[in-house]
Amino acid sequence: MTVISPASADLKQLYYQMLRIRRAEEAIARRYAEQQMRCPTHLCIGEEAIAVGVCAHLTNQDKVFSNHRGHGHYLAKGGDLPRLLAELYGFAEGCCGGRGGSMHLTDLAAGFIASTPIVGGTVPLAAGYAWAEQMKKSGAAQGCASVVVIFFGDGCFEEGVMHETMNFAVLKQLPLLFICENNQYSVMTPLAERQPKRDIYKIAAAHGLHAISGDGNRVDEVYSLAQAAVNNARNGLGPQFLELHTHRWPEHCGPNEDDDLGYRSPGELAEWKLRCPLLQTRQTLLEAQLSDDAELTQMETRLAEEIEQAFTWALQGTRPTVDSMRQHLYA
Amino acid sequence: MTVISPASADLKQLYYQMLRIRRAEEAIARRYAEQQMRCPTHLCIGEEAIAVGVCAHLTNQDKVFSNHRGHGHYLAKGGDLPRLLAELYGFAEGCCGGRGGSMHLTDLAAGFIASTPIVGGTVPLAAGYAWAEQMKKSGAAQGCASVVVIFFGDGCFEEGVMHETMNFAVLKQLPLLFICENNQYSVMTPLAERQPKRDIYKIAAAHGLHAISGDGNRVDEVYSLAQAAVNNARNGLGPQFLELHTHRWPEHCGPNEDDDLGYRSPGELAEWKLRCPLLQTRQTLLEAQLSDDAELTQMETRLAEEIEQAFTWALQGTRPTVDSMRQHLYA
Amino acid sequence: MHEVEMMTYGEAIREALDDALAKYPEMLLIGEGVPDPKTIFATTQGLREKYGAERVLDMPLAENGMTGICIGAALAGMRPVLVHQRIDFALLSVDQLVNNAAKWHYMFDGQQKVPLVIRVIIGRGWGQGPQHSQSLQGMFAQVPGLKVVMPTTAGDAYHFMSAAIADNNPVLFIEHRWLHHIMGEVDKQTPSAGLDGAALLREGRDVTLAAFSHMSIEALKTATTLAEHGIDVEVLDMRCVSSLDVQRVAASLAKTGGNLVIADCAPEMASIGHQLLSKLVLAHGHCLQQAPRLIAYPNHPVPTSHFVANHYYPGAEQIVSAVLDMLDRSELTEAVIGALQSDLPKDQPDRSFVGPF
Amino acid sequence: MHEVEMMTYGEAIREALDDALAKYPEMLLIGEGVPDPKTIFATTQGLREKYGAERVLDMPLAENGMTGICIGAALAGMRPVLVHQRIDFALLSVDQLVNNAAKWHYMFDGQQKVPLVIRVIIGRGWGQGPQHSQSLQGMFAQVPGLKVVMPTTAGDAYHFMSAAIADNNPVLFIEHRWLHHIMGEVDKQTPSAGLDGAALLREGRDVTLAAFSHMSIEALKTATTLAEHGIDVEVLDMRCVSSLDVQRVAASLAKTGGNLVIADCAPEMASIGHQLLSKLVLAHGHCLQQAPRLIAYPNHPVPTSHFVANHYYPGAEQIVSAVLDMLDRSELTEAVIGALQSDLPKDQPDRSFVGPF
Ligand SMILES: Cc1ncc(C[n+]2csc(CCOP(=O)(O)OP(=O)(O)O)c2C)c(N)n1
Ligand SMILES: Cc1ncc(C[n+]2csc(CCOP(=O)(O)OP(=O)(O)O)c2C)c(N)n1
Ligand SMILES: [Mg+2]
Ligand SMILES: [Mg+2]
Repeated sequence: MTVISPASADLKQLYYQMLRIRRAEEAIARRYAEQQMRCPTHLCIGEEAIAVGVCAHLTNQDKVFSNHRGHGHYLAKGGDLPRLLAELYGFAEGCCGGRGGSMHLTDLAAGFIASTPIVGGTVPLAAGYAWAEQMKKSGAAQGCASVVVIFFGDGCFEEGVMHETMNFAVLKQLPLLFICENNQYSVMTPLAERQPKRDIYKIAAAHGLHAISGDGNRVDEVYSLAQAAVNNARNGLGPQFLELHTHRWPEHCGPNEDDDLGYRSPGELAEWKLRCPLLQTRQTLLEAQLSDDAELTQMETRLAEEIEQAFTWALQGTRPTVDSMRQHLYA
Repeated sequence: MTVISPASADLKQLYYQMLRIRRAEEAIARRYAEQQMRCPTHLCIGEEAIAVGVCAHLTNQDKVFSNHRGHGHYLAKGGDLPRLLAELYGFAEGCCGGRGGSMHLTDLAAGFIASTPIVGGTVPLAAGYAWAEQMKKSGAAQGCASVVVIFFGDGCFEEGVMHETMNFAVLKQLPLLFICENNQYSVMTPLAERQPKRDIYKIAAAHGLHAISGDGNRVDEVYSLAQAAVNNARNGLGPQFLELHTHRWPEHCGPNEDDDLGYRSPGELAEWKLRCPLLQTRQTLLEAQLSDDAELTQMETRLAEEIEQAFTWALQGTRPTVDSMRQHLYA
Repeated sequence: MHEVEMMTYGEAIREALDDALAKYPEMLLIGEGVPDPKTIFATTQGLREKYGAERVLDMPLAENGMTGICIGAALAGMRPVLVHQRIDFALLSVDQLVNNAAKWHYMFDGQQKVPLVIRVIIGRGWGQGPQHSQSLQGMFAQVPGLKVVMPTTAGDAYHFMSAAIADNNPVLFIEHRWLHHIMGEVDKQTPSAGLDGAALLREGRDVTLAAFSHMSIEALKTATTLAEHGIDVEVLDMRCVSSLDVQRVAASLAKTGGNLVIADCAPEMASIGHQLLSKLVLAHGHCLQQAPRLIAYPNHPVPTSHFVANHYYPGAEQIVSAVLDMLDRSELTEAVIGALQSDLPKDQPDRSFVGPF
Repeated sequence: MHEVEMMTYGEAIREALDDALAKYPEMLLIGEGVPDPKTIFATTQGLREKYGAERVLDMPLAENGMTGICIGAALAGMRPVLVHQRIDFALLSVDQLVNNAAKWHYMFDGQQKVPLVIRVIIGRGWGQGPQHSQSLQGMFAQVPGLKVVMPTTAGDAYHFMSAAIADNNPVLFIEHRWLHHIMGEVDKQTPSAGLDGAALLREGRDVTLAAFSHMSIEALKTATTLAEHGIDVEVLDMRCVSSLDVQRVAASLAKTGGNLVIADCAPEMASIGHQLLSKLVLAHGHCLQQAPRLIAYPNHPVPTSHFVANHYYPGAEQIVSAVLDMLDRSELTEAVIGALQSDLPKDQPDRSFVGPF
């Protein structure tokens, strides 16, 4: 397929967003060792292009649902960084009041509805949300004003609820984007132990979704695939499915590398690192003279400051009280 | 596709098997009004060709799993008729000791493992059974000696467990046949309210199954599609999927007609009745002079006697005792 | 002046749905068979015609996914009412009910809410068998964040359904199929009791009978017959199973001298009656005069055969025996049970209820 | 002569799996992560290498389907052991567990059987949060046909796992993550106790402490410290939750004068402790000296934040308070609790247990 490249300014912006996620997660990984972020944390380092390339097309009216590996989706959708960090520390100022930790994020103002860690759990919720949006808008002349995006992994695709949700989404022609982040692993289990050799997106296509696959490590490709998909969904053409190939660098859960465990093929991680989404984009930016070392350094400085400030703010958080723990069982 | 017709003798046998199911179910429907078969009963009148055309290729070593609409599958697989009837009456001599009624059938000697009424409930069980058979046989030179068949409806295909089971079946290349009886209704709800316009079997194909669709009301077509599928499964070519189009004549549950309820399109049932699997086969038999009126009448007589005797035997059944009710909670 | 209407339990549910659809434009009514010609035992009759196919609709056979979809719609501001013709089918959706619906408001710190009603029917009778007639109130009543009610009277059916739809939390609304045809008074104007508290179905001095759902009907039958023998039973309908009204039972016991019989329509090991009794003992140690009784089903699945299924279900007779035994009046048992005898097969709630259903 | 080995609870499980794989050629060990480098907290370590990838294997993320597939394999003569790293994931498979596995033998009149073990782990600690640290023993223990055990000691872990695999029925084997590292004696030669009965962990005269799973460890801690103050607590481990050993508790109460404290690791409304207490009262009306106590978690999900999660979980301190209050010795509470104090963060069972996990 022809890849319509993002405009130059856009590409720089995409790079910046990816870099922001990368640096934020690196900082989280660094500080995780202090044993103060006491919750399971799944980093998306190496996979930033997907969240960024997709969310670039979303407005505040559009909604995102996510999974256990949600930091990137949250940040790309405009979720508040300091409140994410406060959440990791378990403070009352966290985006979830400290109740959720890394695996339960929300920022309603940004349109990031929720991430939760039961694999597949948010998939039908996203469809239900899209259905409600569609009903609210029904009668509108030009398809749907807002679209909903659900991010999930290749492992999640094995859950029956995927199939149930795709069927309903196509039946109702929902303004919904399914974004499958295929990083070939579910925890440490490779795809070949879980799924036969065939394409995930083709199952979605057989369900009647507009489905396509692409390189999830090229933000320009993700950007243009997502652009078409978001436009389709917005214009009432029904649910869209992107299968994007990528690779997670750190361990499944936690701040460390784990290539020594030997569950990845030898050289696999190293090869994927060469295909780093940031590296590739930086090369393009420099080669096409869309940016230069000075500007890139400036970006780093700006981000380092933002992240440092975010941590400072987060670490000043207050402990939720024991009394508060009892609140909000019922609305 | 080219339809390899069954040999003449086979066709007559197929007709006889279909007729047997038809007459047995008609007799059940007649007697149901007496209010002595006190259990929900789903008849398969109009759909007999599928059970018969598929089971014609199965040996006693092959296994069948079925659903709420299981009489035809049970009889076609060689299940005991008198014990089916005793089961409907709730007698201890029933194939399930009276514990299951119409919706829970079993005849282990015949290789009919089980039918149960939670839609989708038996689908993964069939795969698990096939997996076990495959493991037992592993090391055998020529694929699998025995195959497992799961019968289910178009409604069942909507359940997530279908997707989970297909994935595993392809992953392990199980000797398993998925037979989808697409009668376009789930209870009284037409397909269009439940699924988008796309082919069921193509979703199975996208999963990596050998999948094909056909006319479920032509027993010769079912026979030849099933022959290929059973051979494939037996020869280790992995799971097979047949989507067979058909139509149920009586009400969803119960002995009566219900065309007056108006949930079928006008004329829909009448049209399907013209495509009666028995009628079509009888025509072929007569036109090709494979049989004649005398022989057909003889079949009727023989079946009427068999069914009458089966009812007589069943009605002499004994009531399960209250004490017996407590048995067999644990093995 | 209040207008009190007589209607069946099933009609009361239909009325409540109708009124709520009129009141809440964001309400949806969805489920397998909701708009089909049989309209969930006539409880959704006419509603599609009145409110349109967008709001009153059928659904694919996908209980877990559709529950999640309804949760998502609820998060976006809708009020879905999801119907399962058998409570057994809700077992396919425990993931979404327990992991998401029940926890969502809490785990997102009160920022989001899930106004969702799940209507489920206990399908006793006519050979429904092991997989189509389970009683699962005990299982669902122990999930923090999920409200579980099982109203017994037509009046409560109306008001509880109305309150459940108005509620901003997930509510599991459990109907017993044998209640559907029973007539009762519905006073729409009386403000809904909310989703709390036991109901006093009959006052009495001698024994406290705390009963659940259809067993409350059996308890009332018992009480009426026992009254003819001078025995005065108080019947409490424990309609809110996830917030048992222990206080009310204790108050009753203070009057009846600590004689307690609990009657639940569930296997003993699955009975929420255990929780009731335990809470009572924990909170009111010395409220019991003598060993209480729990009347419940045997601890195995319901066999299909009506010959034995009829013996599976305890009813008024077992309640009578327990009450009389407790009062040391067992000499009356035969006479009272004789008076309760009916020639109706035990797999039908009334004559109009014939197979198949 | 018996050889008694010391090993951790987790090692005992690994041993039992290893021995069973050797004994039953039809046994399968399957689950997400079973053969991965972390091998389910090392409980499946080396087993794939020893018994091959056909019998020791990973699986797709499809809890309900895979449970059904294991049931089907069991029907065909295999003995699958299916592992979920968190009990929460088993909620996706309630349909297959309850509608099929638990009922199959019964509903097919004893003609077929389902020898299936489901191993599940309660995942307390390190911010596992609302969806990854539920305690669901009460929910599963009320399903007729499903055996549910939650052994506490290494010895029971070994023998119960062995017995569960040998059993021809579905068995839910519940592990608490905080038991895995605890050492205990395993005497393989002593014939397995089967899957029945409470275990006497400590004899005593003053109070009966009936505890579940990890709470039995807390109970033992309490008992040891209280003993120093002359208070003699009997600790019963109620390890078989679907067949509570009420008799054993009653016998203990006869000795301790009817002083009962129950300690469960579950929210109060989900506690199987209610069933224990209720059964006791139903069967042995007057066995209680005074109002018993139930120590359980609060009725809401576990928040992730360790600042509050630490206060969510009751432990030895709450048990001490209850025991002393019951014995009218509250003046000792401060001293005893002081002695129990540890500086270990409450979201870690021991120092070696650090995040993430
Ligand atoms: C229902 C359920 N089963 C299992 C798990 C344990 N688990 C957490 S993340 C994960 C892997 C999911 O893989 P994938 O969807 O590919 O996402 P990835 O982690 O690769 O981004 C698993 C198995 C879970 N959280 N929920
Ligand atoms: C899980 C579940 N949901 C709903 C039902 C109620 N039900 C029984 S049969 C049936 C229709 C199934 O349709 P299909 O699979 O097409 O089979 P058919 O009846 O058409 O042969 C339904 C919805 C059920 N038994 N189980
Ligand atoms: Mg993955
Ligand atoms: Mg159908």
